[in-house]
Parts: sequence; structure tokens; C-alpha cells
Amino acid sequence: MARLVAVAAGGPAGLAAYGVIVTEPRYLRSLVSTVVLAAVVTALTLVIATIAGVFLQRNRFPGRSVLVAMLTFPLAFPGVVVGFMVIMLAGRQGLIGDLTRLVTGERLVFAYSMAGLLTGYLYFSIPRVILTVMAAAEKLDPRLEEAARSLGASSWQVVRDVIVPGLRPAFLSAGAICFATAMGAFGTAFTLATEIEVLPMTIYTEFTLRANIVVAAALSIILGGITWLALALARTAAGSSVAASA
Amino acid sequence: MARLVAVAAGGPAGLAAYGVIVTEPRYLRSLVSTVVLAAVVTALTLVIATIAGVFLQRNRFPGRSVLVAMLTFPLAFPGVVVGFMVIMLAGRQGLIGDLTRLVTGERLVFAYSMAGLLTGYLYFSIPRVILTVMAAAEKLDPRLEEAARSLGASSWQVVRDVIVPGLRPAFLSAGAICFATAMGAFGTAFTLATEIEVLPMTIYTEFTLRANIVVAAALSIILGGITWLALALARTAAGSSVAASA
Amino acid sequence: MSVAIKLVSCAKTFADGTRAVGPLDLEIPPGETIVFLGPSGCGKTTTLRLIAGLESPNPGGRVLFDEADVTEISIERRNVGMVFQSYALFPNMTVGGNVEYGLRVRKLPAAARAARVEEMLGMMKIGELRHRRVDQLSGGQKQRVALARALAPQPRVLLLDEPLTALDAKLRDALRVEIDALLRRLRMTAVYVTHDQAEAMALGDRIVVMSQGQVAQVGRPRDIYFAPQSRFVAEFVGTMNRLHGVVRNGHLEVMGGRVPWRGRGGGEVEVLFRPERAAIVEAGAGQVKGRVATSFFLGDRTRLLVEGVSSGTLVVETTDRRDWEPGQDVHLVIDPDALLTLDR
Amino acid sequence: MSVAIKLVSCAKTFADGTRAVGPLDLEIPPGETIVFLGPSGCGKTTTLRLIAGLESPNPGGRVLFDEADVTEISIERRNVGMVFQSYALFPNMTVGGNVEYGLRVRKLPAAARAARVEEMLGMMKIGELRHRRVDQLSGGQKQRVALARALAPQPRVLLLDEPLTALDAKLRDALRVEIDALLRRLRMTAVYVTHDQAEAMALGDRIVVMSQGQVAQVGRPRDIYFAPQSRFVAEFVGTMNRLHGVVRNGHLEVMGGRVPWRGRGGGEVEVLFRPERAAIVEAGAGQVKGRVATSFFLGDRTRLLVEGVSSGTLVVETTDRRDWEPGQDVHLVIDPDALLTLDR
Repeated sequence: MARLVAVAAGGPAGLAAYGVIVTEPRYLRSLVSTVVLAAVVTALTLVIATIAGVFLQRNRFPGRSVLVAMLTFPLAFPGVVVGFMVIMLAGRQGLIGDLTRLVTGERLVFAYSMAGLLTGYLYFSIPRVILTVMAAAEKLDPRLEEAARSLGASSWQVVRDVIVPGLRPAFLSAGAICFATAMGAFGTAFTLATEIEVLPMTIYTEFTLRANIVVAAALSIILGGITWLALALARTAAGSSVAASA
Repeated sequence: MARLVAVAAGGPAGLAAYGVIVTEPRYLRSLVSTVVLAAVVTALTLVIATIAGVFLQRNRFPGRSVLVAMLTFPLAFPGVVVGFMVIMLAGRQGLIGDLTRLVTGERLVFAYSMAGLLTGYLYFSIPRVILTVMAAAEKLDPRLEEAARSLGASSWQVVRDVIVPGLRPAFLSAGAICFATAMGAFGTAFTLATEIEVLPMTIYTEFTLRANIVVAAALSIILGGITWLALALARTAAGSSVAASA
Repeated sequence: MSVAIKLVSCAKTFADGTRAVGPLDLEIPPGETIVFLGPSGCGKTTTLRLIAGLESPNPGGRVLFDEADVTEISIERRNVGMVFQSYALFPNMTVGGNVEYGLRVRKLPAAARAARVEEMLGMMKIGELRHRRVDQLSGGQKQRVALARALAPQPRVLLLDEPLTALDAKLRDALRVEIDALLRRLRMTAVYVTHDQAEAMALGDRIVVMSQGQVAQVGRPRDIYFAPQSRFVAEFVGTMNRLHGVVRNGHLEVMGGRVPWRGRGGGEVEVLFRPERAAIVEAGAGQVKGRVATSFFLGDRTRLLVEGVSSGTLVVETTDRRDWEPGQDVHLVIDPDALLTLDR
Repeated sequence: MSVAIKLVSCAKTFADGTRAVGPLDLEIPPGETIVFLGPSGCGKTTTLRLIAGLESPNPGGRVLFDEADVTEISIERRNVGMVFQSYALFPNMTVGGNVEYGLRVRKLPAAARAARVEEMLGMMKIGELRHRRVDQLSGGQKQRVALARALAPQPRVLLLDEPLTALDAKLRDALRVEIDALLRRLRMTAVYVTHDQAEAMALGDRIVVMSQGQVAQVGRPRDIYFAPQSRFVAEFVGTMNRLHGVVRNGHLEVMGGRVPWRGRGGGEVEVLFRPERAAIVEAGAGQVKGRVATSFFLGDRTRLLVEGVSSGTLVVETTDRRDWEPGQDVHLVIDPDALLTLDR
């Protein structure tokens, strides 16, 4: 890794390699869109997964255990396959396209846009976070909730004052992992061959196709730095071993 | 996902698509080498990470906390960057090549072979498993070890009868995740552009470059099936929520 | 402020079909401290939760507070104070924040809240802990905070679910004394659940002994102790000795001798008596003779386990300071009025 | 088989600089049950671990088993049996596997192992649990298995670290009786660590009361109880009342009256006495008069907290069956010989 830093800084332009990234619009756009994408994925995942996770933990209904078992499926598929599935769903010959043509007369195709990428990432991250939230919700002391209710707290106040604070470490940990995964996801983006170039793709292109090792190294350092910072922040805030559950 | 199955089975040759994979040497080779690679990575990782993890958990020495903090670094780098680093270390212009030329007069280049792929995968998986093992070792009741010793057990017997059984759930969980990650890793293999074609790469090639959707679907199903089976087996054996810590 | 509580044919069957509480009727007059006592799984906690509103009784069962039917009213609006074995303090709030919580959700003005928190912390003697995080407290301090929090919104009834079980012996005794003083001073209706008979006897105005979802006996501590209505109650509350023998010629003949018999019936019987109703006497003066199996010096007393009087071991206590050796002979006089014949 | 244990100027300072045990010397004759008693952090467990070989004493300290220096011998070769508060059963083995473990690592032949396991399970009355997993056992059963496991390899000394603390009151009493019987029968040197004074008095041939890493007093239970050498020991073991007053004209004058004074000295003093040395008498016959603050019915006795005799509250117990109301007057006679003057 030290070598990565050295390569980036030791290139023809020295530390200027880092400057290039900020000045060259293509790199900057890739950086910004990757961070935005990762942040959006993380936020959406946390909201959806928390509601689903707490619901699944609290309610017993027929088919519940099948549903929970199915949540582990997406973990088994690599990014390439996820990208592939998104295309089959929302691509030019995709299922959603077929359906929308039947209904509205126009094919809805979003596999190659931001929406497609988002779908792929969410498909991957939501089940994982649901399982984390469920595990954390199971460990919440039900007496805490009962105590709050006995003191007159409404359901909404119980959620705000007991459940959300109780799930905070799980949120931080799951959120950080989710963000890190989204920052580094390559297979999905590559397969979708989207209009949006995410950072791992840029690095790949610079390194392999253009042999622009200096820029690739600088981009890698920046990508790693941002991700590590997110993990470290979450770890500090949660006070527990976030990385261990990565 | 159901659509994946349908596409695979509904192709020109029907269920025969699965037959092709077994008969066509290229697919079979890719499948076998991926499973072997993933299994080897998992086994090596568990052995190295357990020794390192238990050592780090048990011993306090100067620099220990820095070392533990550094273990979270590799988590921050995506597979593409890891592949990139392997090339910089063991590639044609790599550091190891420079060093070996100085010593033996011949460049050691293994970035593009199985060894390079293994290095990349291990770099990624070992720190992650070390952290899991450390977390599990911390939770082992030290009284168990003391009880075994008071009964006359030697250090080796304590390891065999107390520590290894105590870490078993962590082993199974970390091993399954490690295996699943190795099965699905795309970025590293793609960047290294190795002679060994791993399954996610074969799927990508079939789908994107050759538009051979039926085979790609069948391969995806097989890949997902094997990985999910590994996760499910580990989950059953460990009895705990393996997937939640994925 | 304190209410009467009435349970009318309250039963509770859980979703999995287990009947936790058989239909039971109970009246708790205002200001009384009632203790539900029983082994684990006897339904005492479920009954408490029915009163709290954390469980609903099966159809037909009713819970009344001062003649008002509260069966359909959820716990948030029943105005009850609860104290749990696990303390259940909010870990994300300070001690002061915990005590204030019930006032905050009721939207009391800040000044009124601060005054009441102050009063509660003072009452529980934990004023100096106000700004502490709850994970920095000892078990005893946590339970004081839990009491202050439960009492702050001036509940109509205080419900305590094994509040002292998690504490060690010395602390348990000290806090038991304080809770007793608190309940007497506040004259608040209180329902206290425990599996510890000493705690139940020390705290309860009345005790409800429960077994397998049913009420085994209700009464004042001394009624329960001196006049148990069943073998279960007799053996669960305090220590009981068993004598197995044959009634003949106005005496109960046992292995180690004979005791005057004032009961009815005859033939083979098994009777019960409390350890303090047997006295150790000089050789010759005793009705029965046994052998010391073990002796335990307890400080103010010595407890002897005596073999050879009946088929089992008898427990006898003495305040003399003699040293008792295992195997030594011991002569006993048992008060004939203390022998209880209980069939059930 | 059982050994004498000798600690010679054993001290233990941990890596972080805290001194857990001050240099202490102690001799335990073969076959004795010795109990280390003290509050948490007093060094009692560290002393046990020094004997076990789980900790090494600071340089200069020595541990002897029957005159043989074992200081440098690690626990695996000291042949000691250990029982922990947390049971520490191997979760990956059955009950039988746990008991067999010490025999297996010693490579005993299978037949001898099976016979010994059988014997141990029989002794602890857990034969029918042989094939159970340890997580299917109750706390009491777990501790029986732990005892059987520790005793199976015929250790030279049995070390018990708060073995009953995790159990509830009734079970604790029952198992205490069994452990006592077991130790007497085996005549094995045993070291027992506890913070519970009742347990210490009931089990110990001798008690070592510890405080802040030092030995506060060593003696038989009745020596510790009747003749404590310091205020710490007096108040830690059993209940103690304090009387604060002035010695004048051969009497100790206190708030509620006066008690004959047979001690030396004069002026302002604070003396201690045990609850059982005060008797409740009719009005007029008492030396001192107080007021009932609270009464606790304990079944065989009633405990009264009495105010107004001295600055604090006195604890008095009575076996009469009267009902005591808070506020009621109570008249006491205190045995003048029971008054202890302890400075430390």
C-alpha cells in the first residue's frame, strides 16, 4: 500500500497527480458520483431495512421463516450476476420493459442509468442489513419498551426514545459496511456498462486500458481513504468492533 | 431470480444448458478452478487468521493496537484496487520482481498465475477473518481453559479440546463468508487478467461479449447455488445467524 | 391517589396454548402491599402483567381499578409504575433523564419536571448521581433509579417484578427495608412479585401463594406461615420437617421414639412441623432420640440436621453455644400442637 | 492423599501495578476446609489462584504442598481440582465427557475411566444425566457436574471459587449441605472462596477474613463471630448493632436509657453488640427504651428495627408471635458482657 502512495506521488507530476483528480472533470465526476451513489444506497438501505427488519423480528406470520431464509439468497450472488439480473429485469429486453409496454405502450428501461445501478446495489445491500437489524432487534431488552409504555409513552415515542437508540450501533455498523461495499462494487457496474462511471471502473480503465498508473494509484488511495474513514467513524461512534462484522 | 432459472431452462436446449456446462471443458474448468480457488483461499485464511487472531487477542505488546487498526485497511479497498496492488508487487515491473532480480538474477513474476490470484484474495480475506476470530476469542470464557489446565491438560490439549471447539461457530461463519466472497470476487481476477478464468468472469464474458444468455444464466444459478449451500451448511452447523454477520 | 384493584375471573392462555393463569378472582384494597409468591412458572408474573395491561386476559376476564373497568385500556393510559428485575433503565439517558422521562412524555412544563425529579432523587437518596450514565451505576443504585422513575409520574399503583432478585444478599436486605419504608410512607397500592418467601413475608400486608396458575392460599404472612392450607404452601414457605409414623395409644410412634398425638385419625400418618417447634433437651427428658448428621454454625444459632427420628432428615435449630459433632446423640421434644396433618 | 498447604510471604502485584494480595503467610493442615471470606476485591480469589498455580507470587513468595515447593510447578502438574462460579463446563462434551476429561488427558485405560466416571456420577447423584448436553442442565446440576469433574482425577486439594453464588437461595442451601457432607467424607484439603458470611460460617473449619489484600483475622467460625478482632470483621460477619454513649458511674448512658458498664475506660464511647444479645422485656424491666421503626415477620422470628436507643437504628429479633406496629414502644435488656469495644 505504501508503494501505491509512492507511485502516485512519485509520478511525473509528483503530488500533482492528486491535483489532476480535482481539476480533470472526468475523474472528479466519477469520484463525486461514486460517493453520492454510495451515500444514497446506504441511506435508502437503512430506512427500508430497518422497517422491514423490525417488522420481521416482531411479527410471526405464515411464511415468515421462508422469507427470512430467502433473504440470504442475494448474499450468494456476486456483483456480476446481480448486474446481469438487473439487465434481465430492466434492460432493453427486460421483464419490466415487457410489462410497461403492455400497460403504457412504452418500454421502461432503466438498467443502464443511475436507477439500474441503484437497483442492483439495493438488491445486494438490503437483505444483508435486514439480517443485521433483525439480530440487533432481537437483542433489545423488551422490558425497556414496557418500561417506556408504563411511563405513558406512545408507540411513536417508544420508537424514538427506545428502539432507535437501541439499534444505533447496528445502524452505524451496517451503514458503514454498506457504504464501503457500494464504494468498491465493480462487478455490477461493469456488467451494466452504465453511463455513470463509478470509481472502481475508472481505476480499472486508467490502469489496464490506458496504463495511467499514477492516476490509478491516486484514485485508489482516495477511494480507500474515504471508505476507511467511513468505517473508522462508524467504529468510533458505535464503540464496538464494526469491522469484525464486516 | 426465478427469471434466471427460467431463462436458463427455457433456452434453445432447455435443461440441456446445464448439461453443456458439464460437457464443455471451458465451463467445467472455470467452475472447478473457481471452487478449488475459493476452497484453498478459505482453508489458508482460516489457518493463518486463527493463529494470528488468537495471538493478537492473547498478547499485549507495543504496536499491537496500531497493527489491529491497520487490519481494517484492506476492507476499505475494492477488488480492483487489490488486483492493481498485486500487479505492482508481483507483476512484470513489480517490487518482488525487482528484489528477486537483485538476489537471484531472475525476475519472479506470479501476479498473473494462480499464486497472484491467491495473494490478492488472501490479502482481502485474512484481515477480515482475523477480526472475526479476535472477537470470538474475546468471548471465550477463560475459566474453561483454566478448568482444562487444572484437570491436567497440556497447552496442545487445551487448544484441541477448548479453544478450537469454542471458536467453531466463528470458524464456520467466517469460513462461509470467506468462501462466498472468493466465489464471487470479480474485480481482482479481472484486473489481474490471469490465465485462470474464474466463474464470475466466465459469466461476464458469456453474457456481455458473447450474448450467450442461456449459459450465463445457468452458470449464475450454479454459482449462486454452491455459495448459498456453503452459507446454509455453515448456518446449520453453527446454529447461529451466520448470514447476519456477512 | 391509590386505587383498589379487582381481578374478575382473569385467565390467560398464551398463543401456544399454554394456560399461564387459571381464572382467578382477587381484590386488593387501596394502599395494600400484596405479594405474589410462588416458584418460577407459577403464573405470578403473568398476573402482574394482566394488572399492568401488558397482557390482556382471555375473553370474560376483567381488570378493575376502583370499580372502573380498565381491561381495554392499554398500559400507557393506565398510569401504573413498573419496576423490573433487570432494572430496564434507558441506557441512552442519564439518571436524571430516566427519572424525568415519564414527566416529559406527559408534556409537563420544564420547571415542574425539574422540581419533581429533584424530589424523587432526594427521596431515593441518589441526588448526587443525577448526571451519571446508567452503565456507571451499581445494581443497588440502578434499582433506586428505577423506583424513582416509576414513582415520578405519581402512578395509581406500583408494580414490582422481582426487583431484588438480581442483587446480592446484603444489598437485598438493605433495599428491602427501604422499599418497605417507602411503601408504608406513600400508602400506595403495590403489587410485588417474588419467588423468595423471606422477602414475601417481610414485605407483604397479604401474600398470594400461587402454584401452576392457581391461587394456593391468600392471607397475612402469619396465616400463611402458621396455618398453611396445603402441603405445597407449608413446604414452600419456610422450612418444614416431616415425621412418618403410626398413631397408637394416643401417641405418634416414629423411628426414634414417640410424640403425644392430639389429632384425629389413626394408623399410618405423615405429619409436618416447623424446626422452631422442636427443642433440644437433656438425655432422658426427650420424646425422641436422633443423631447429628451435620451441624452448621450460623452465628446467632446453630442448625442441626438430625437423622434417625423419621425416615428423612429433620432440621432443628438451637441458640446454645455448644459444639455439635456429627454422630452425636440428640434428644428432642416436639410440641404436639405444632404437628400439622395436610393431605393435599 | 490430602496435603498440607503452606503459603510463605506470598504477595501478588498485577502488571498494571495494583497490589492484589499483600505478603501473607498461611498454613492449612491436611484435610481442613478453609474458607477465604471478604468483600469483592479483597484478594481472596487471587490467593486461591496462587494456590492453584493460575497466578505466580511476586519473587520471594513460595507455595508449598506437604513441604514440597510447587511455586514453579504449573497448574497442569499440581493436581488440584477446581470449581468455578460460572461452572466452566466444556460445552462441546456431554456430562459424562466432562467428568471423564481429567482421566482422558491422563491417558487412563478406558475401563478404569468408565468405572471412575460411574463412581463420581453416583456420588453426586447425577447418574441419569450422563448423556445430557451441559446446556440442558439447571444451575444446580451444572455445579454437581463441575464437582464430579474436579474430583474424578483424585486431586490433592479441592479449590472452590464462589461455587454457589450463581444459584438461588433454596438451591444454595441444599447444595451447601451436600458440599459440606462431601468434604467431611472425603477428608480432603479444601479451599473455599466466598463473600457470603453465612456460607463461610457453615462450611469452614477455619475462616480467613480478608480485607484489601491482607488477612484481617483467621479462626474458627465461632472465634470470628464471638471474638472479632476488628471492627471490620465484626461488621462483615453477622449483624452488629452500634451503641453510642457516655460512660458515667459504672453505666453506659445512651439516648434511650443506660446499660451496666463492665469495660475499662470512660468518657464518650461507641460499642458493638449482636442482635441476639438484646432481649425484649415488659415495660419497667428494660434498661433502655426505643420505638419500633419497622418489623419484618420472618416466620420463626420477627425482626424489629428499633429507633431512639442510640443515634442509629438497632436490629433486635424476637421469637414471640406478637404483632409489632411501627411507632410502638419497645423495652430492651442488653447483656453487658456482650458489649464489644473495638477501635480498629
